[in-house]
Amino acid sequence: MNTILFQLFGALATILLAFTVGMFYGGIRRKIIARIQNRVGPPIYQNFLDVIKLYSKETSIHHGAMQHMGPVFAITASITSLMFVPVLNGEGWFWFKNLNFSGDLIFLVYMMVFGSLGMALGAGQTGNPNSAIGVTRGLSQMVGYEIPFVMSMVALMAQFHTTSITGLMNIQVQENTWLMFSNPFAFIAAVLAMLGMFHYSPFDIVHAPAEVASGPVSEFGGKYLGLMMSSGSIFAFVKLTLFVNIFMGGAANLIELVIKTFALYLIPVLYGVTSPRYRTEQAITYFWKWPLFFGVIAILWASF
Amino acid sequence: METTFIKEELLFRQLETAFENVVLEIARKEAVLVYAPKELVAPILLYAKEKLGYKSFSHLSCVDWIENDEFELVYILWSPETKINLFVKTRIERENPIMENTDTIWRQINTYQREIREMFGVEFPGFIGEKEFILEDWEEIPPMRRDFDTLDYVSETFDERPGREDKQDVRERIANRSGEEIPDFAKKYSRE
Amino acid sequence: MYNDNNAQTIVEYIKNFTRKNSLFMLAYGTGCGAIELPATLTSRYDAERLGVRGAATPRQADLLLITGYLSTKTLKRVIRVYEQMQDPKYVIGFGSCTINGGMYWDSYNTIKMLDKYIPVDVYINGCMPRPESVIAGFKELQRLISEGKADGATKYKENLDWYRENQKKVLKNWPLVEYNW
Amino acid sequence: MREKSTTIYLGPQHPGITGNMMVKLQLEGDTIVKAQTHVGYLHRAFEKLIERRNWMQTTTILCRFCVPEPDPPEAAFALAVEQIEGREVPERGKYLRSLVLELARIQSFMLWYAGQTGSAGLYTVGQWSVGDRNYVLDLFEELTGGRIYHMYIWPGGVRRDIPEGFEDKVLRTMDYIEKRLDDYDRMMFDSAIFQKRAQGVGIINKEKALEWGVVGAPLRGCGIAHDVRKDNPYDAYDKLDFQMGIFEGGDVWARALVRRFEFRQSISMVRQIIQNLPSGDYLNKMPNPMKWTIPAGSAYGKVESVRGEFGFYVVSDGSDKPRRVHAKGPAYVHGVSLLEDVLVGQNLADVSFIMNSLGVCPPEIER
Repeated sequence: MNTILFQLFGALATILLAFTVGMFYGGIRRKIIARIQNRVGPPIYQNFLDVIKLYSKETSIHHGAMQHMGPVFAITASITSLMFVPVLNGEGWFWFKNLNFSGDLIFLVYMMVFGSLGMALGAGQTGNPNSAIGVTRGLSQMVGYEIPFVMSMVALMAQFHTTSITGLMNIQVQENTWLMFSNPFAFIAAVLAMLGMFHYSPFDIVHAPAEVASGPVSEFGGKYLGLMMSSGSIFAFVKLTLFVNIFMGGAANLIELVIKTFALYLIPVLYGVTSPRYRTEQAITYFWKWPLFFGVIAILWASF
Repeated sequence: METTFIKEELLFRQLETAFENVVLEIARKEAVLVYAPKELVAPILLYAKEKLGYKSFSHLSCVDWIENDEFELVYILWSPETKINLFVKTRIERENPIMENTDTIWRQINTYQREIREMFGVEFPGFIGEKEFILEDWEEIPPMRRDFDTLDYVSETFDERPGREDKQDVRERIANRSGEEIPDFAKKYSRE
Repeated sequence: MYNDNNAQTIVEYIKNFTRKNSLFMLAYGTGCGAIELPATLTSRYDAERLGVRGAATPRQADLLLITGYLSTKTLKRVIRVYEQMQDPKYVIGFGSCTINGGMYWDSYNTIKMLDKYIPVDVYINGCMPRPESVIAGFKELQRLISEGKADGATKYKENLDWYRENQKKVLKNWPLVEYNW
Repeated sequence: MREKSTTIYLGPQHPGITGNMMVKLQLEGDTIVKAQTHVGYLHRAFEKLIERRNWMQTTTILCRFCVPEPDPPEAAFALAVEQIEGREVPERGKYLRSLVLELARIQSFMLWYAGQTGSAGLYTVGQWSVGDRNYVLDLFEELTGGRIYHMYIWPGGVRRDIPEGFEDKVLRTMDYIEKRLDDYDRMMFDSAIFQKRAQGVGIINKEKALEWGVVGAPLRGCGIAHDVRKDNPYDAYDKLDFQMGIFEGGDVWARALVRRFEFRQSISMVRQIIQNLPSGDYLNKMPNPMKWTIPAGSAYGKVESVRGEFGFYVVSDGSDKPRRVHAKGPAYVHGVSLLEDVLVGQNLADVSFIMNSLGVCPPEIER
């Protein structure tokens, strides 16, 4: 009983941690972009203000049941994915460990898609053509980056004969190495795929303002938008932590985690500031060239 | 002065021999005016485009000469070779104004004709284009006609904010609004 | 216990604090004043310091900037956009022409008093207002919000009949459905 | 009947549209099968208002014809009025006019950098260039008193002489901007993604360009050498040394190269003007503005703005008010019928990209 309560409490704390870190990263991203653009930029807690304001806005739009469910799907998916990602290495005494079982990596790969599908359903219901086009673009781009990402995961699973994230983390701790050195091609493929996952420029075709207003979220305002922003922040934390766990040996304490995830986070941010946006078909071709190539090499590397 | 207008003279001659019923005038440097009856406009435009090298079309405008009961349509062409602006002017009656559709010669004329149809009510038979161009739900006479009084229309449609009556000097009142004097530098702008 | 006045005040304070520091401005350049908005958002003036950022669609926006004169054709769209925005929402009238017609006082196609058609919280005068005055306008709006006085939207709902009457006087063909919030 | 096409209204409220207008697009997938422009959201009846103003009062209205570049309309109107009246402009006035026109081109080029890259999702260049544009606007403010609207060019010359030490400031600003230009170009023109986006998009070939009367950079982008400043030199342009940027291709990329080339030409022209600035009067003696009448006649004055030829057809009936003033802006040609034609077959992602490269600016379409 005590342990279950403790675990529930830990889960709640993990969600809060993910939300806070994700939000601050968003704020820091805005600050970095502002500094690059010669500006002072907003304070780094600006995203918190935005989210609280959005939650306090009145919402009086009704486009059918799925429209209300879309953001819920999104946040469910990100929290569920968070539950499968161990925050810290080893026996963390407080943070939620994870619902690990053998095969959770495969489940996670599926779960990370689930949120986008829920969003797609919700956005499709609104009847705004911009949303519909944005959803189509999002799903096409997902097809693009999922393939190299899954290949890189498969390469790791094949190389180390485990389908569990904790298994992969334990291997890194035992062998005292990072998997990004054991299978560098898998790392490259996964990082390139991560650029697409973050939906930052040049892969922000989903919500490109100059083309489709803001894509799937164009009919969502107020609380819905707040829910999506929260979901996005948690999801960013999930992705970064997963990459750190798998490729960079996990983290022993929170400070290490923050340093590692932030270093990883800088890649899509800085790439985004300096790049224009791809068109949809160009984005997919991009993922099916070098990332896919590295994915294939990674599998070959793992097999031989 | 006449000696400097060599290329203009040449154009003058060419047009003079090609068309009979037109009045030609060299207005100034690089500007030749052609006053033509309305059925000659399209032939002149075609002739200028095919024979005289007036490849590009510059402008189509309409002027309301209400005292003569006429609209004046002005086609302005420009030649990249001689660099001369050719003004083809024609007058059409103001009641029931109809002009030949010329957007088959230059497709660009399409936009101008849409505007002139809406703003002056000149009809171009056989011309395809959306009826509404700039205005929306306009029920009065076409607004660019000179007998349309915009101030009357404004005063009966819109409400003006009080204090906006014409020819009032409000600078002093603004300056004295919070009790202060007009500073010296501002005094020289106030109407004594 | 939780509904006592102090708790309410604190909640209101937090709400107003976040609202004033996070203004999503609708990207709708209704007139020529929109040319100063890029300057306001870039390095020298940087309105993002104040939490002002662009929003792509009316659903996401809090702040509608009427950047200059409104032709009757645009007014129809602006009313539609304004009614699509979610509460709380604010309007800034930008430029002299929104206040009293400005230099377009005798033009048959522009409205003269913006606040007869939609409620305006802050006016910025000038033709066109410099980025400094735009920032000052944002600051003024923030002050009104933190004092809880920026209640244009509530006034619009209460006096809807009056606003509708004025709107229909100018817009002859009224194709919009009667909007419900 | 094909039922799978979707209709998208791009505007009037849309972040991608350049100004307040609307393009109704019919899409099949991401490809546009039909485009229809709707303008008139900014109609202020300028030409009607001008008929009610006297000749001097028109200057306040003229600069508002085109918001991103307020000076070419003033200059074109002044040229037309001078042609009718036969008024001479002093040499110094001509040079100052050219100076202001070139500075206006420079600030408009910087706005174009922002639009072109912003519509492609690269906001950094836009933030830089619009931020740096403030330095040019500062020059304007010192010279004319206004940041955006200057009302500086009058028929017969310019409104006032340059203030003391202004030449140095102009030269310093030009140095700074030229230095920054390399940064923009490295980010924009050297970016492989930008090249991929721009090449082969929004093609206007030579025949189509002549048929539709395309002007300015889009025309020079299809390899046709036409620039009002070269062909019908006005003001001081016949004494300045500059070249037209002529590139082949007719796509967004070629237009971007034209503008990139001409930006540097403009900077060099400003330097030439400052170096060769003659002394003397800047304004021909004006009659009392309230009693100023222009003899009956008509003229077409045109100047080259960043987006192309800007012309004014001015008719006077000998009274103290203009009879008719009709403006022809480059966007009038590019933004209505031509846009409907060019957009067909393009990708939805490129609509705002193409509109920016054509320089579609609604205020001068509907006026």
